[in-house]
Amino acid sequence: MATESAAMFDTDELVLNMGPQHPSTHGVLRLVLRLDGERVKDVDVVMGYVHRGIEKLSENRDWTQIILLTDRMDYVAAATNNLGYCETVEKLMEVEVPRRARYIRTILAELQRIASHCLWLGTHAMDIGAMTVFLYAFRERELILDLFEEYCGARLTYNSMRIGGLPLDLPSGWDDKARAFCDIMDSKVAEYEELLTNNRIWLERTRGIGVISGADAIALGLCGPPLRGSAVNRDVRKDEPYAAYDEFDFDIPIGTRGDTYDRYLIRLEEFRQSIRIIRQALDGLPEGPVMGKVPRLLKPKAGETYHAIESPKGELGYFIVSDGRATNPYRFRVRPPSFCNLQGLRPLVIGHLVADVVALIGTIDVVLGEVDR
Amino acid sequence: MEITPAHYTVLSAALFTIGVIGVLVRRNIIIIFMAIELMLNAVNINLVAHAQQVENLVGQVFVVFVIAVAAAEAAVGLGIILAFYRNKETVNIDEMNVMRW
Amino acid sequence: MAETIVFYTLSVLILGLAILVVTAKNAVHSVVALVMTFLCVAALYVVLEAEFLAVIQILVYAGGIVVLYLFVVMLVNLGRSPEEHQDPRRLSVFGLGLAGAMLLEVAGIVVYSYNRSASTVTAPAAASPVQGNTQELGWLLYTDYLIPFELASVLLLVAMVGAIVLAKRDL
Amino acid sequence: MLDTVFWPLVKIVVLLNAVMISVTFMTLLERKVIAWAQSRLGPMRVGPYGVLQAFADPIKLMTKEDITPANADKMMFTLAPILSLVPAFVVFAVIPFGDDPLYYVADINVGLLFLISVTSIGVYGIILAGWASNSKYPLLAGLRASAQLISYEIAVTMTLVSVILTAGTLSMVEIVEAQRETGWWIGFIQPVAFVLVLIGGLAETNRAPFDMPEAEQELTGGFHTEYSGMRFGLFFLAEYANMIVISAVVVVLFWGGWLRPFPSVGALALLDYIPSWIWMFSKMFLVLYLFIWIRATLPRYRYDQLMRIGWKVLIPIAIANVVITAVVKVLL
Repeated sequence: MATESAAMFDTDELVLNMGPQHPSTHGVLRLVLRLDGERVKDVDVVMGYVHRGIEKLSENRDWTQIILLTDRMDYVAAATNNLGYCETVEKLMEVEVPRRARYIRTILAELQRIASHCLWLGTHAMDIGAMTVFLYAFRERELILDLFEEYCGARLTYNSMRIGGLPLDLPSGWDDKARAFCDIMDSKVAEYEELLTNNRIWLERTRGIGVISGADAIALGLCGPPLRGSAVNRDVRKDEPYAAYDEFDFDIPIGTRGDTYDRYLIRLEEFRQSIRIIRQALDGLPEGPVMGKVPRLLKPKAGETYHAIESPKGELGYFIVSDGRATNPYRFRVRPPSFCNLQGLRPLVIGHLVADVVALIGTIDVVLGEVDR
Repeated sequence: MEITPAHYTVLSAALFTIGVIGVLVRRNIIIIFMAIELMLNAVNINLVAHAQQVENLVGQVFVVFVIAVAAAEAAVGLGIILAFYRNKETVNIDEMNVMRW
Repeated sequence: MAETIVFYTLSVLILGLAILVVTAKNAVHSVVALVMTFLCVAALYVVLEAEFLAVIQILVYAGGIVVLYLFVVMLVNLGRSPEEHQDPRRLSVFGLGLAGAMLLEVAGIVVYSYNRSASTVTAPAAASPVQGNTQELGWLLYTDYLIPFELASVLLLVAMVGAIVLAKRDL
Repeated sequence: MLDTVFWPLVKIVVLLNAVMISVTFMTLLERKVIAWAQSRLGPMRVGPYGVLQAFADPIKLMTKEDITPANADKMMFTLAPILSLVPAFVVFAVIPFGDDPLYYVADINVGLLFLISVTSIGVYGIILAGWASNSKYPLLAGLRASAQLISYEIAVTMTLVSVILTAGTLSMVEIVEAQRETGWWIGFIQPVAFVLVLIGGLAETNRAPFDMPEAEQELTGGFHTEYSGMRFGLFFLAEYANMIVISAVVVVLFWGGWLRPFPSVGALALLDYIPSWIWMFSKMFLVLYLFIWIRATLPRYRYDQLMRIGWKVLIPIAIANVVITAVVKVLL
């Protein structure tokens, strides 16, 4: 009784439920925080609120139908999801994708990266209280969505790729619009930097917050900008090139301290590198078909394969098993970067203040649709 | 009817008595502290009223000191209450019957 | 006339709220009643031409000390009311009686002395070279009462240090 | 009777209504200015350029259901918005909006102290709202708010001491008169104090970048999370009224109140034909615009950083400023 009442009367610990309807958990993440004053002593990350069973559903769809399910995982970066899935199946079936299709895929994936980072920057800055950046970033994201709409008709769930290539060629004049967008984006990135990079409050809120060492980051299985922020040089685009990345010049930004500010700088630099890639791809866009030779009825031979791409959030991997008889996968499994990065939240958050929790959820850039699938 | 210092003295006495009742009857130490503040205020009313009557501001000077002492008392007293509460999980004056724990 | 109305209104408010302070079940209600009491006392000071004290009363008492009380009441989040545990040796009725007796005594003295006092005591204020309530008060504080004033500041410093030492968990 | 009761009452009624209306338009101004800063239009639907939005919002708030949570402390829950609103409105009594007694309700000899002390009562509304809601986010916000307001009150009051030393009076009207006599706005004599009061004012009115007690992204709206309808509206009314008070204080203390720029330069005497209250209001507008601008630009400080700035930066500077002012005053 004595110990029980001691626990009951412990004035120092406050259990705070953050989410699933909290405005800063980027969807429906729930954190059960144990607070000492405002300092986080422990946190339970509860997820699964938007679990739709995409992996299981996929085992009952035929190979092409799955593409539109992948749209719904990371719903703010649908094109990279499509790309990862299509390339995995192509690898399984050993299909050759035409060079023009690979170029266009790269352009779409990089545009998607900019769009996703715009959303991240806006919400991250909003979480820390800079609301103007949010609207600026969404203004530019709108331009990308317009480009996608012109290409495939959809603004969010694109369903923009097919196994063996692309469903559509670029509309005429699209490449000029994309070039114009690159020019706009260049100046806008400078604008974001002006608002945040040297802002004292921004520095105080992000520098030294959520520091994680390279070794810890690897141990936790982090990927993407959170991993590179901790000075680990790992980017699937360089290490295991896919699409047409081996034909372009670009740099992978690496952080030094592994804090929130470094991860912010890395993503801002990725804006620039993405623009660089898009420009090169647009200039060198080869002529030719956009669809490879693919049978009408897809039925890969029995076997399994894993293929990863660098999505805006990190390493997005697909593991697919085909039994060679059915027109659907035998096993379909996704390695979502948001899910893996979310595992790093607990060590990042402990010891920080409540206000930092929202900043740290922002810095690892999770999309709950992808975490829960 | 004119208001004389006697009126203020009676008001002050009544307020002081309420404070005394609070101290003697309540068992929540925080409320006892508040009752003490009431008593201090009762005294202040008296001082100010008579300072006005004798047209000498010394009474008001005293009130300034009383307020300063009250602030000091509140700070230390509440600090003690908090420290006590951390150890015994109670603010009941009847349970504060040892000088150490 | 106006002063009479104001005095009686304020007196009723002060006493009513003071009773609320000592009788309220919930400590937070007590604190709020206490704030109101102090504000009414401040209004009484204005009636007594002590504007500076009225403002100090609000600033220090209502705006400072009572916030501290509220803070502590909120921190000391009680699972059970302290009134549940009663010391059998405690004589509350006796205390009540004692307080009543004291009120009677004070009232008796006041009435007695009021009936007697014809001596209009006017110890003329030490001639201060300044005019106005605030200025005169300041003058007194910094001339005749300079040492008590400085001592009060030392007292406050000591209290500050003491409060920090007490409240800090691991020093 | 007419002079002591009737006219002051009329003035009070007019002033309260003016404050209410200016607060509603203040919300519109804020939305518009922030919208322009963010390259959008802001409210455009109600009336031409959305000007009637100022009335649509209060009407919406008044007609909404007023919910009291089941486990809230009903009395305190109702009292809290009132407690935060009343002080915000009371202090308007001592603010002089023009050179004529017509433009202010009262000129009391401890005006500035009165203003500081009454605004310090406003903290009860916030703490009690947080406590009475019986919910964790509002409670955290209430604790934050009380700590924040008390700390910054000390800093601001300390700073005002140096202003009082410079002006030599506590009366708001006489502070302006003192600036007319010297011909210098105190803002030029006390630039440090000006900046400190501006920062402290932002913190005391819970404005960005110090809007910890109501940070939407951290505490889901803070102390007024559980409030709805007009009781929520009262909190907003109080917040914006407080902003207007702070702007008026800054103008009176540092920008010469109703005086024209460079009151001692005879060549600008032409400007005296502009009524004094226009000067006052246009200066207040500038300060309010500055507040909104800051909100549109800056991220939010963290709670511990805020406290650190208050205690380790503002208060020491304020004290140093008081000492320097006193020394200079004695030497001159």
